[in-house]
Amino acid sequence: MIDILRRITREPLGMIGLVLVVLIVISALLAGVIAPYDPIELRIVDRLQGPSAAHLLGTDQLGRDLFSRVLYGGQVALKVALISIGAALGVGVLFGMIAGFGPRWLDNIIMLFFDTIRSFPTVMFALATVALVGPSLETVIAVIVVTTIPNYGRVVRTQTLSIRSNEFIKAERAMGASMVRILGVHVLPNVIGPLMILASMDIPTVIALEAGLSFLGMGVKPPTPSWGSILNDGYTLIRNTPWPIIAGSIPLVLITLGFTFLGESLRDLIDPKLRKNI
Amino acid sequence: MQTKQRNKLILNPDRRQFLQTSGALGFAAATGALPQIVYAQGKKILKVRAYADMRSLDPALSQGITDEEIHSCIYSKLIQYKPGREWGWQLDAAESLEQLDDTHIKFKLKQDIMFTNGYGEMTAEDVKYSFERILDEKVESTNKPDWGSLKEVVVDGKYEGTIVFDEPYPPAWNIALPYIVGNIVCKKAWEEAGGRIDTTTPCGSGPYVHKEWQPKQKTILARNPDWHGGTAAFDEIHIFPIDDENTAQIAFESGDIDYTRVSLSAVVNLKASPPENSTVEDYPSLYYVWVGMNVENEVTSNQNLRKAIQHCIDVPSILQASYFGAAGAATGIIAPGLIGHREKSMVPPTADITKAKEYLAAAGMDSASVTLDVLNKAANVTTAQVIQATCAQAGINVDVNLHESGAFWSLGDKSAGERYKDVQLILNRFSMAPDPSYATAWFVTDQRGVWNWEWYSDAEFDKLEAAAKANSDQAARHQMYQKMQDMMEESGAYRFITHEATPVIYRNTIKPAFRPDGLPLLRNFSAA
Amino acid sequence: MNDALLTIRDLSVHYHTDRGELKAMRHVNMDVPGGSIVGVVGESGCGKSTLISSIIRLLASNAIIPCGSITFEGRDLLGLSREEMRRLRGDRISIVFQDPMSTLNPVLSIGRQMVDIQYRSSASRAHKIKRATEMLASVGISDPGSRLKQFPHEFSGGMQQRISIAMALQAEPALLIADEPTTALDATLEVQIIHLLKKLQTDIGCSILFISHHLGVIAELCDYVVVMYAGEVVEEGTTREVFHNPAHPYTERLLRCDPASIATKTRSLPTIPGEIPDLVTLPQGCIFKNRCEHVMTQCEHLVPAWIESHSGHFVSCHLAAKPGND
Amino acid sequence: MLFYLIKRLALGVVIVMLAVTLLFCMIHLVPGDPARILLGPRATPELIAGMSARMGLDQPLPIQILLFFGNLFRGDLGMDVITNRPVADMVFGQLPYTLWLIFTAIGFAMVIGIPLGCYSALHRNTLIDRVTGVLSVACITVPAFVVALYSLLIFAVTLNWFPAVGAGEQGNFWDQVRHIVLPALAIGLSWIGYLARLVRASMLEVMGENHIRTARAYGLPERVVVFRYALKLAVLPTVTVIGVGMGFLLSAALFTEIVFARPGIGKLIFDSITTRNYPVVMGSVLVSTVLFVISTTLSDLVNAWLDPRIRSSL
Repeated sequence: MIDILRRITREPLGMIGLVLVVLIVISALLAGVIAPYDPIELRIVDRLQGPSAAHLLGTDQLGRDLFSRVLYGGQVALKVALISIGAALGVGVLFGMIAGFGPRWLDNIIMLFFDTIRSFPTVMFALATVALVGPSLETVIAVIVVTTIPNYGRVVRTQTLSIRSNEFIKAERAMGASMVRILGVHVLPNVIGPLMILASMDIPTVIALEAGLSFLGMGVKPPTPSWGSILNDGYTLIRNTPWPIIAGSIPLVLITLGFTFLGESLRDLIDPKLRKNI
Repeated sequence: MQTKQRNKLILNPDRRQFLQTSGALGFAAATGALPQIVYAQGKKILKVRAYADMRSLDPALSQGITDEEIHSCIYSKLIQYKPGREWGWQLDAAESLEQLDDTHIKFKLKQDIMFTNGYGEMTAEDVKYSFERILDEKVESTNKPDWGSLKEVVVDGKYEGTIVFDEPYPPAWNIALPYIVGNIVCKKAWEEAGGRIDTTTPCGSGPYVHKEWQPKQKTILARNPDWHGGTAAFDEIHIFPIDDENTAQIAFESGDIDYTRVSLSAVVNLKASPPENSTVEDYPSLYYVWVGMNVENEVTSNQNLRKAIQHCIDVPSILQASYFGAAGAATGIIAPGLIGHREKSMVPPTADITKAKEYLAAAGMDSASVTLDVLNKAANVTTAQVIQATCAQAGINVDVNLHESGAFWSLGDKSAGERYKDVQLILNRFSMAPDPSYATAWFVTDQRGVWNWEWYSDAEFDKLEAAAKANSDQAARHQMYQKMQDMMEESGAYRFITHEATPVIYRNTIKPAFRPDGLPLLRNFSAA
Repeated sequence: MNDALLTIRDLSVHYHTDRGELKAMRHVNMDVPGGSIVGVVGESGCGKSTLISSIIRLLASNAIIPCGSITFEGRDLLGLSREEMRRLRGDRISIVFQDPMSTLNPVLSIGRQMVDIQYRSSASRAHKIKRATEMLASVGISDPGSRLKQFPHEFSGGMQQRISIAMALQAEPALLIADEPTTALDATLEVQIIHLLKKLQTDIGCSILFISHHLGVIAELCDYVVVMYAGEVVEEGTTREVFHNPAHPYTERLLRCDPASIATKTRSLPTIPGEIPDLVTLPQGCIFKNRCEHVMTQCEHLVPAWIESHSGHFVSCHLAAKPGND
Repeated sequence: MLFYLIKRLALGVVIVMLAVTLLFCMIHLVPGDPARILLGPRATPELIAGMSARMGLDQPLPIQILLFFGNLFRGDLGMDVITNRPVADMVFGQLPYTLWLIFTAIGFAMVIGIPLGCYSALHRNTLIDRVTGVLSVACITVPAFVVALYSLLIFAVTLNWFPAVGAGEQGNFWDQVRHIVLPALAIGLSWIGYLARLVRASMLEVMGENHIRTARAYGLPERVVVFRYALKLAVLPTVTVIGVGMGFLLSAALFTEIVFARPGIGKLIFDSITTRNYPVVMGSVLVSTVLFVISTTLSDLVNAWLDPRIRSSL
C-alpha cells in the first residue's frame, strides 16, 4: 500500500491527482474550520459580489459566501460519492458473484436486469424517481446506486466466471470447499483491485451526475450547499454575473482531475500489462 | 434553465391561473414571442419567442397564452385588448358593441369579413356557434368558466346578435370577449371538421393565417391577404418555442429573434448596456405569488402561529434576492391596475420579528417547526431560503421540500391521496387574466382540496365572491374584492409576496404592442 | 570465432527504476559465429531478455546502455540510427518469441501479417502470398493456401509457433534469435520445433542465437553455449566442453540438479537454493558468492576475471583461476 | 452468426418489455394525475375522468400494460391526448433530430478524441501528453449545460459564427448543418476527453503487448505498427463504450436540446414526464430503449467485425 503510494507520487500526474484528492478531501472535512463564513447564512446586502479579499469566489444571490459554500459542498459531494459508490459496489459485487457462480438461469436473469437498467436513460430514471419521492440527497444517492450497480456487477461477474474455470478452483470445489469460501478467498481478492480503480474513476462521474440532477432541480434540499446547486443557481444568474457558475465549476473540475489521474496511475501501477514497461 | 421546461406544459393549461414556473425568472411568465424583422428573400418576417410550443388551434381547447397568441392572429374577436399601459379594448370584428342591461350585450358585426379558404362571410350565426360551443359538454372545453353565466347568443339578423347571461357577468368584457373564448370561428368549417379541430385549422379571419407547425421548432403564420382590417404588417411571423430564458436572450442577441421576455436577473445588465439597436422595457405582471398555510393541518391550524409566520416573511429581501429588485411587493392577489387592487396589505411587507415572537408566544410556543413545499424553480428555491432564514430568527424552523412540477401541482389535490393533509406552508404562484374574479375564484370553500390548498373557508368570503362576480357596479366590485383580500390576510393563511414583472427586449426595427401586463399582441406588431 | 556474425563486447544495460539504477546486464561478451547455433542458458532474471532486446534494439524506454558494442556483419548496431536499425530487423535479424499464443496480432489474418512483413520487397502481392504459402508449407502446415486467411486464434500453440518461425525465416535472415521458443509447448511439440529449427537453419544457412533454460534442448541443438547469471556471462564454450567439463560452480549446479535434463522437459529452471542478488545494489566480489558451494575468501571482495580455462572455453570464477587448475 | 443476431434481438425484445413494464409500475406509483395536470385548474372532474379514460389510465395496471403491448404489436403507440396526434408520429418526428445530434457529437469525439488519445499514448509522459491529459479530463467534467451556454455566448453572440437556436430550416441542409455544430460540440466535448483517455489507456495497453513487439521486431515501420497493428485493437473498448453510452448520450442530448431550444426526443421525454403525459412517455421510452438495444447490438457487431476472436465466438 505504502509502496503504491510512493510509486504514485513519482508519477507527475499521479502526484497531481493525489494532491488534488487529498486537498479536496481535507478541505471538505475541515470546511467548518477553513470556511470564512457560515455557508447558509444570508447577507442579502452583499449579494452577487465578484471575488474579493473578503469573498474569494464572490457571493451568490442570497449574499452567501461562495467559497464557504464550495467547501461545504465538498462534504455533500464526498458523501454522495462514497455512500453511493460504496453501496453500488457492495450490491454489484454480490450480484456479480451470484451471476458468475450461480446457475446459468440466475446469471441470465441478473444480466437481463442489468441490461434493462442500463437501457434506461439515466436522466429519465432520475426524473421518475424524483417525481416519486421528491428531490433530496437520498434520492440522488439512490438513483446513482441503482444506475451504477450494473457497471460493477458486470466486472465482478466476468472475473468470477474466469476464476471459476480455473483448475485450482475446480479442485477446491471437488474437495468440498464452500461457495462462500471460494468467493471470499479467491474471487474477492482478485476483483478488488480492478473495482477500486473503477470506483476511483467513477467518483467524478457520480459527482457530475449529482450536479446534473441539481441542475434539473432534482438535487439536494436547500439550503444544503452542493456544487450542483451552486451551478444551478449560477446558470440562472449567468447573464448577471458569471462568478457563481465559475465557483461551482472549479471544484468539479479539480476533483475530476484528481480522481481521474489518481485512478489512472493506480491502474498503470496495478495492471500488470502496463506495468511491464516500468 | 431547469425551470423552464418542466413547466411549460403545465403552464399552458392554466394560463390563467397559476403559473408555476419558476417564478421569478422567467419562464413562468408567459411571455411570448419576440420579433425581428428579416427581409429574407424579400419577405418581411417577424421572429418572436414563445415560452412553449403550440398545442391546439381550437380556441375551445386552447391551453394557455402561447396558443392564444397564435389564435388572436388568425381568428377575429368582437373586441381585442388595446395595446398600452392601461387595460382597455378596441373593436375588431364588431362594428358596435353595447351593454343593453346587466345581462345583455348587443353586437353588430362589420360586413364583408371573409373567412379564408372560401368559407364565406362571417355572420352572427358564427358568433353564436363560437361562443356557445365553449359551453357544450361534448366539446370538453376547459375554458368554459371564462364565459361565467353565459346563457346563449341570440341571432337578431345576419350581422346582429345579443349575448345573453343568466346573471350579470361584468368580467365578460375583461376576460371573455377579448380573450380566449372570444375567438370567432367558422361554424360551417368546424361542423365539417366534427365540432373541434386539433393542430390544423380549416380557416380563419385574422390578419394572419396559420401556415405551418413544426413541433418543438416553430409555428409559421403568413399574412392573410383578405383580412378585413387592412394589411398585416409582416409577410410572415415565425414563433419559436424557447423554454430557457438564457437561451431566449442569446437568441435575441445573436439576431435569431426580434423580441423576447427576458429574465429578471438579466434586466439590470441589459438596461445598463442594451444590445445595439434594441430597447428594454419593464411591464408589470398579473401573476401573484404567496405563501399559503394550511388551516386544517395539525401544526398550522394555530392561527397565531400562522400570523407569526406572516410577520416572519420579509418581502423586501425576497424581492431583492429572487426578483433582483425588479418586482414590487404584492398587497394581495389582485395586481395594480385591476379592480379590487389594495393599496396596502395589512401586514407590512417588511418582517417584524418582535411581532412574530409575540404571536408565537400567543400561540403558546417558543419555537416551531414547519415544512415549506416549493416547486423546484430557481426563484422559488431562493425565496424559500430567504423565508427559512428570517423565520429562524423568530425561532421557527422551516424545512424546505422541493418538488418537480408534476408532483408539486398535485400536492394539495384531495383526489390524489392523503398528501394534501401534510401540506403546511406552500409557496405558490398563479397567473390570471385581467379580472379580479379570476383570482378569488380559487379560494372559496368549494375549491378546498382542489386549488384551495390552504383549506381556507369562510361563508362570508364565498358569498362575497359570488356577488362580486355578478355585480356590474365597478365601484362596489372594487370594494368587495378588497374586502375579500382583507379577509384572506386576516385569517393568517396567506402572506402575499409579489406580482413579479415582465421585462421585455425588442429590436428597434419593430414596433411591438403589449397588453398592460407585458404579454405581446402579435397582431398589432408592426415594422418601425 | 573470429569471423563472428555477431560480436558483443563489454555490453552493459541498466534500467532507471524508482529504487535507482537496476544493472540488468554487465560487461557481457559473446560471439555468434556464422552458420552456428549458440545457446544462452540461465534462470529467469539472468538478463537473457535484456540481451535479446538490446541486440534488436527494442529496449524499454527506461533502459540505458552505459558501455559496450554489438557488432553485426561488421556494423556496430548501437551506432545505427533508428531507421537503419529498423531496416535490419526482420530482414537480416529475425526473432521468434517465447509465448506463441501472444506473438501474433490477433485481429489480422496470418496471410496479412506474413505479407505485411515483406513490405521491403517490391514483388507483387500475389508473389508475396505465394512466398508466404511456401514458408507455411516449409514449417509443416498443411493446406497453407487456405490457412493464410485464418486468424491466430484458430491455430494451436504449436502451430502458431511454426507460423512464427516461418515468418522469422521468410526473409532468410543471417541471424535468428529464438527466445525460449519451446517453453510454452509440451514435450512432443518441443522436439518437433527443435528439429524444424535445425532443419531450416541448415537449409538457409543462418546463425541462431537460442535462448533457453532447458539444458536438454541446448545440448541437442547448440554448437556453443553461454551461461548467464544475474546479468553476467559466467561461462562460455562449445556445448560439448561446457556440458562435460563445467568450469563454473553455477553451471555445475545447473547440470547437477537436472540430471535427467536431456530426457525430461521441465517447465521451470531447476531450483538452486538462494536468491539472485539485488541488481540495484550489487554486492562486492563474485556475483554468485551467496549461493556458491565453493565460496572462498577472495570471492567476497574480488570480482573474478574472465579467463580462458581451456581453448575456447571461458569462465569467470576464482576456482578456475587457481594456479593448480591451470 | 445469424443465430447470434436472433438471440440478441430476442433478448432485446425482452429487455424492452421489461423496461416498459418497470416504467409502467413507476408511473403507477408517481404522484400527479396526468389528466388534471394536462387540463389545468379549470377542468371539471368529468373532463378529467374523460381524459384519464382516453389515456387508458382508468384501467388496472396489468390491463394497461397488456393493452400497451397489444397495441404495440399492431404498430400503434397510442394517441397524444393533447394534440390528438399519434404518439408514433410525435416520437419519430423528433427522433431524427436527436439521432443526428448524437451521431455528429460522436463523430466529433471520434475524429478528435481518438487521434488525441493515440498521440498521448505514443508520446507518453511528454509535455503534450500531460497537457492533453489535463485538458481532456477537464473536458469530461465540465457539465454539458455549461459548455452549451458558453459556446452560445462565444460562437453565436460574440463571434456570430453560428446561429443560436433551433435546428435550422427544414429542407435546407446547409442551414441544419450550421445549427448542429454548437450543440454537437457541447455534447461531444466531454466525449472527446473521454475517448482520448480511453484510447490512450487501451493504446498503452496494446502497445505493451507481445504482438506489437513482434511487429517491431520485423522492422515494420512505426506508422504501420501503430495504425494497422495497434489501433484496431485499441479502439475495441471505444466501440463498446459508445454502444453502451447511448443512455448517457440521450441524457446529454436533453441538456443541449434545452439550452439550444432544439427539437429532439430528449426534450420530448422530459416534457412528457414533467407533465405526466404518459402515452408520450411510454412511446418515447420504448423508442429510447429500443435505441439502446440496437446500439449495443451494433457495437457488438462492429467489435466482431474488427476482432475475429469475437467473430468466431458468435
